[in-house]
Amino acid sequence: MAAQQLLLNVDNVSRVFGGLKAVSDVNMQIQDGELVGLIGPNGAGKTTLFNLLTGVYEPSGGKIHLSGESVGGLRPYQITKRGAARTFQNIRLFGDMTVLENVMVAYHMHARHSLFTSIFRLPGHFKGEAEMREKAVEFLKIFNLDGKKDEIAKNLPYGEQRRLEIARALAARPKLLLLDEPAAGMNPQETVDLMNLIRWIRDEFKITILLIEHDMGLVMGVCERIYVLDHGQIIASGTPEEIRTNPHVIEAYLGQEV
Amino acid sequence: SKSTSGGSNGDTIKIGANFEMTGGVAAFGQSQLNAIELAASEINAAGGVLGKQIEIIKSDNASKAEESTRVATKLITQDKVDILMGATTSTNTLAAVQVANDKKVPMVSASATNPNVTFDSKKGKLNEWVFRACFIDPFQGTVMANFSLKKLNAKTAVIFSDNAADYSKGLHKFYKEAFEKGGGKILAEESYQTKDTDFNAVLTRIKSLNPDVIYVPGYYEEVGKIVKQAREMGITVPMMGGDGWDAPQLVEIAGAAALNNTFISNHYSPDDPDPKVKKFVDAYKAKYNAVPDSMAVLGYDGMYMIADAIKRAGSVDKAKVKEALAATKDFVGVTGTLTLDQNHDPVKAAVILEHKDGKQVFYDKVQP
Amino acid sequence: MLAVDNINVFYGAIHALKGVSLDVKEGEIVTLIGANGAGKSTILKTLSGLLKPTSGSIQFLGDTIHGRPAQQIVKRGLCHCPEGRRVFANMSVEENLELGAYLRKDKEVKSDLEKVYVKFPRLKERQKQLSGTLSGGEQQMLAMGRALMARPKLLLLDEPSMGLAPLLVKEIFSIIKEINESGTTVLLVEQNANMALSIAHRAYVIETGKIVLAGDAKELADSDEIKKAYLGG
Amino acid sequence: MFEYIVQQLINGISIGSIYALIALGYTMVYGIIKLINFAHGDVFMVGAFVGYFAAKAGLGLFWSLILAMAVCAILGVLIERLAYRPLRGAARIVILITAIGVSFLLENLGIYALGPQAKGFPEIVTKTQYTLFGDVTINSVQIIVLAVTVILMVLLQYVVHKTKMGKAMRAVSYDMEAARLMGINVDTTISFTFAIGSALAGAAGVVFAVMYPSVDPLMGIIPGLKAFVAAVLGGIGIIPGALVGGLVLGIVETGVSSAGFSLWRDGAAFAILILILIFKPSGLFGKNVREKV
Amino acid sequence: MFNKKFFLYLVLSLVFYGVVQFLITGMWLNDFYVDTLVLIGINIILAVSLNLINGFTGQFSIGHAGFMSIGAYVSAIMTYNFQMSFPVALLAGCVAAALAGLVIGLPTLRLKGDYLAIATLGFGEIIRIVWLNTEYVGGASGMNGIDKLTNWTWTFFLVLITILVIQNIVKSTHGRAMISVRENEIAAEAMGVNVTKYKVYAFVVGAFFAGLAGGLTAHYFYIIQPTSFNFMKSFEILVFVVLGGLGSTGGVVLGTILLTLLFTYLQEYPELRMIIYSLILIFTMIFRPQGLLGGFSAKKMVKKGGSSQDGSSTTSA
Ligand SMILES: Nc1ncnc2c1ncn2[C@@H]1O[C@H](COP(=O)(O)OP(=O)(O)OP(=O)(O)O)[C@@H](O)[C@H]1O
Ligand SMILES: Nc1ncnc2c1ncn2[C@@H]1O[C@H](COP(=O)(O)OP(=O)(O)OP(=O)(O)O)[C@@H](O)[C@H]1O
Ligand SMILES: [Mg+2]
Ligand SMILES: [Mg+2]
Repeated sequence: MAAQQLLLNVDNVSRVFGGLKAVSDVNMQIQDGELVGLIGPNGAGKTTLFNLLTGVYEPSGGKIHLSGESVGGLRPYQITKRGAARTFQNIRLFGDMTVLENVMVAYHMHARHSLFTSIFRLPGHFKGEAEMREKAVEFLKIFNLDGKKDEIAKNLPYGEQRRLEIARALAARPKLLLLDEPAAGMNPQETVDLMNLIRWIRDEFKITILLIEHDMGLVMGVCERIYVLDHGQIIASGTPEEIRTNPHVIEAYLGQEV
Repeated sequence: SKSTSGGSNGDTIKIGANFEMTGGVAAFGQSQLNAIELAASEINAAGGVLGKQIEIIKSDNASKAEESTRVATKLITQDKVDILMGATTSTNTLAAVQVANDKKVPMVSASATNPNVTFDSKKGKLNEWVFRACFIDPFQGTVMANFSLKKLNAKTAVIFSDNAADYSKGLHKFYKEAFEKGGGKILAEESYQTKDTDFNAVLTRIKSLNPDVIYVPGYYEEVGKIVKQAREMGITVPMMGGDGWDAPQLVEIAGAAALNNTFISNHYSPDDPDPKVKKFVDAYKAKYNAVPDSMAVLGYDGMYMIADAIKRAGSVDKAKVKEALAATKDFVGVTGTLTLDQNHDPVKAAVILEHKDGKQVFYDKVQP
Repeated sequence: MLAVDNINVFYGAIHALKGVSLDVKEGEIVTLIGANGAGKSTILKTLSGLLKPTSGSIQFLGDTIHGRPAQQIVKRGLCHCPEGRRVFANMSVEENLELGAYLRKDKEVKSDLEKVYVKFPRLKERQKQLSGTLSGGEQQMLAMGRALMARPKLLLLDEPSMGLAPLLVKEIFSIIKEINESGTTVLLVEQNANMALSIAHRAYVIETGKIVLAGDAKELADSDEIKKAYLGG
Repeated sequence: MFEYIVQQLINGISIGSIYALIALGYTMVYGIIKLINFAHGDVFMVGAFVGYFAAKAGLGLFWSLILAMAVCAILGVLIERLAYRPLRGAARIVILITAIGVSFLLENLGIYALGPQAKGFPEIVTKTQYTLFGDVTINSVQIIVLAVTVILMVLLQYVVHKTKMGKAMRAVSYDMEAARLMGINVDTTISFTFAIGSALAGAAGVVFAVMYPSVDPLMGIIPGLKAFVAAVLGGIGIIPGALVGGLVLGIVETGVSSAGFSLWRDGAAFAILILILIFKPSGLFGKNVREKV
Repeated sequence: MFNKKFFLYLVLSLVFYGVVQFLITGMWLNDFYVDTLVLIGINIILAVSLNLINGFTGQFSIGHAGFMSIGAYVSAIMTYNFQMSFPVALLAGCVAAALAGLVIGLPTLRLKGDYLAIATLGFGEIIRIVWLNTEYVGGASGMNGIDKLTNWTWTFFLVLITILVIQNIVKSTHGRAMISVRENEIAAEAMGVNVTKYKVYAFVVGAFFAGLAGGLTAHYFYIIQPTSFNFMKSFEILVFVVLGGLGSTGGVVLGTILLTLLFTYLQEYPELRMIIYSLILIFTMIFRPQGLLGGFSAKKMVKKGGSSQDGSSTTSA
């Protein structure tokens, strides 16, 4: 993994809620193409860190750079345009839209036809829409959801909703994909399938993935590197092996045997 | 609904009634409609007009101008009425004026006081098919301005009018013109909006200006509260208004004591011993269990004015009825003797009434 | 203690439970396992009166409870800790716990509150925080604490370990065991089937609205079929 | 000038406390079931009419108030049962439309049964005018209204935040299903909320009619709207917010009028509302709780 | 959109236009029916455009009457005071209304749900009060004597254009972006949708067509006055939308037609009119809460032959 570029640089980032320092002076560097895990006890600040990375919250201090560009103060959609897409801990699909439409929305920012073109149904509109539809269907195929493309998203079973959320995030064509507890609510078998899927996505799309997960099987199974957050601070980082045996991590997070 | 006031099913004269039966000014519409139905049933009981019974076809304009246009169109094209009546307020009437003109159907508004109803000031043209039974804003406003200058010896006045009512703004304007022309000084022009209830802020302001008189051309519901609140805060100067004050509820709302030292211009005095007035007031009371307000009495006169015109026309032919209406002369109604001028506006006397312990007392009569 | 006989439940036109029968005996931990969307949560919702079965019967402590409103069922000692925590986000942690004891009129509510705080020290720390701003794990603890405040005879737990850190998962399961040992019967729905089977006495396996297997928890955990389908092995 | 300002301030507080009184019921219902109960202003109107008939029948202020509150409480519960309960779980805008329907229904039943004309309200309280200093006066009804409003606000705040029923109400407001699982009878709780909210509207109706002595079937529209504005201004759903919102609205309106801009009074009130919302998107007292992502 | 079905609809509507025009020319349809048709058309424009804001973008706006009044007054001033031609006047009204949509859209975007609703209501009322206090446009009495330039032909084609434009927006990636804002603002933004921009688009386009409806109204009913555009008017439009089915153009058109006809028909029963109307409103909402051609996903659910809502409340089948 030489000659790689720094994709995400989190520099001393903090976030305060009232008196609570949910994220405090976090430093994190992720190279292009890595598959990194973020773990930590409940309430450690993992989701908050994701929210900072994606512009949902503004940092109280520190800087975040994506591909060398500062993303501080940008709105979430602007950050997505710069190449970071995410899923949510509590699923946030567009419930009343079809599966296909959910994915097409993510493709929206790549659309080249303007509102004007669409209103007057100029040729650009048809070309653009057809292209988007094609691309979206392709994505659904990858996730084995193409059979359900016309279903209303909220009617899908939970596991498929999770998959759809990942598909949607991928359709935004990110350089960095952020997954917040993708395996939550899945049984062990489903988790194994998801693990394979994540690995495959990384290889297929050549993207960088940062994921939060409490399922150690998954984290240790796919991540190349892991950060451990506790009380808003990074308490350890390293390979799964290092983390598994780190006494701080065991004490704060893993518990005795894993 | 097609309610037949006389019960005749032979040849009838159809009067299309375009009124505010619901919505913001339903109180006016229903009051006037009541009196119109009363008049129609009296006429029918007396054998009708030209041997024909009068049939009133009611339609609700919901106190909205667009609806009023539609209702007028419907009454003319669907119900094929011979004559239109309504609406009560100037705006709702104006909305129907064009329809009557275009379709060449005579229309009588009993209470719309805006000059434009009969005379289109922009085009400088008479609205040929439209007539009214009430005097118009300039007359009433002028009467009270002269009254305050001459009888009350006022040098200064404040006007407090309803900014959302055309009627009120009309009186406001003409009072101001006449008062200033007569050498008086308007200290302030304040306004409220229909359905307001609390006037303390403006009244406190008016009090601090200390005018000789206060002119409040509005409708009784707000006026009652204004007078009450003014007296409560110690404003004792004379207060004046127009026929909008004339309703039995005014005393209930303002209280008899508060109304002392207030004056209004009106079409008639319900306490007038004149048998014609008494007959109307009694009949209305018997039928609706309420004292008629000015909307009612104007509607009543309007209906009789139409009957009178048809009689003179000798037929219900629309053009003939129109001619006859235009030629109305010395028609004796409850509100006095009325002659239409070249603008289709009545020339008739106004009375000035004073409130004394909750009673309207005749004060003066002003000829135009 | 609880006997469910042949119940059918629909969501509109969707037939979610197809003739489900099961029973829970006093003092047991019984677990329900099954894939996503199999109908596990639906069973619990039906038991606690949030859903009404179209046919079949549910007996709890000798009373018929199906078709009764939820509050009457809670009063009889059946308490449901729902999927997804469902804490009252606009209320403080303590108020949430007090609501758990809503139907109780005895004097021990206060001391039970202290007991919950002992079990979940994190909640004590966040006593006055609005529960909506708690992290996922904190909320799960709160939801369980809240259910305990009702002093249930039968506690229905829907995926209590979802989204929890490994340390807490272990803790939660040991708390479940503790709760059970102190006399509360537990019906547990879990995705984490390994863990669930390890603490349960008996288990049911549910697939698309039907019970397909039932038996002793240890035996099921050893069955190859189950291992392949649910245990990721 | 100083006297003038003080007098106007008293005027503003006086009208503001009426807005606040109506807004209390509004905010309470909203706080629990997140419904903008547009029929609230019309329940207020019914309360005023009950007071009118009671007063005509010779009852004094106290019994007229009690009667109006009782009738309105029952009416509120009935409306909830018949019109809103079948829509539990439907989109909120749908219930809003139903509320508008109920509002039209009450208004027009009123017109149908009682006629559209305003009726004078009998004088059941004798107003005494007190002079504070100089020309500044305040009357007994103004004092009573303010006192009643403040007392009711404190009482409501206590009920919602300190009693068991209040806790149940807040639980229902956040998550009905979870509330059921706590053993809370959701239907009873909501009925209770409507009963209290409507009784407050009824009380406000009588007080209003005493202060501005006339009643008519459409009298609830404008005060209803103003109270809604007051509730939003203070942070809808927040009980002390209703009081503050009402007072702010009253004082702003009075201020604009007293400065000689009476034509712009309502416009200014709305402009202030919008300005406040732009800087405090959930009203003066509303906590701007952002959805946790 | 430009498929077979589209052309079928287009031909059908042109045939409808032709038949009606023929009947009008032949005097088989009297003015009252024409009135009703025009009114239905105006209401459709209002409802369909409000649906873009409320139904598709999910922004709770109840200030539509304000935009409408801008279109009405501006276009009336154009023809009445400046003798402009009708189409130019209409366009001026639309543009002015759209500008107001921009002005109102921008600052209020921070607001959500009921707070947005009251702010838009407030803006609508402020606009009304401005007209009320502007003597140039007649103050309380409004402008009267406006030429009757609107007719069946104008109305029909403008309705057609409105529906086409709105549908063209909705059935495109821009429409999906708006719908995604309605569905989940946070997720929409995370997927790269500029939420603010699309809210403003919705307000501007919605206001533009509300202005169009205002212009048509002004030139059909001779008179416009501020009270015609108060918040009750906004509610009236909202009722069309919700009753027809939020987020369903077909439903909204159908709902508007039925309600307008109902209201016209009820003129026969003036005393009971509003009572019947409000009862119908309440019952429709209770029995079809998703609207006549129901809520967001109802169409698709009907196709599937099942319905699956309210798992949240106690239900049984
Ligand atoms: N909007 C907010 N307001 C106040 N406190 C907050 C807010 N968001 C998060 N917190 C607090 O910040 C801390 C970190 O929360 P966060 O959601 O990031 O945890 P987490 O690591 O994702 O936990 P979990 O694994 O349980 O999801 C928690 O204590 C939480 O209560
Ligand atoms: N409110 C609802 N409306 C319609 N269908 C529903 C609803 N809730 C659940 N279902 C359907 O009923 C079936 C059973 O769902 P249930 O929630 O009971 O599954 P589960 O076993 O608890 O799954 P999970 O592990 O995902 O929680 C699923 O097919 C689901 O899609
Ligand atoms: Mg998290
Ligand atoms: Mg479940």
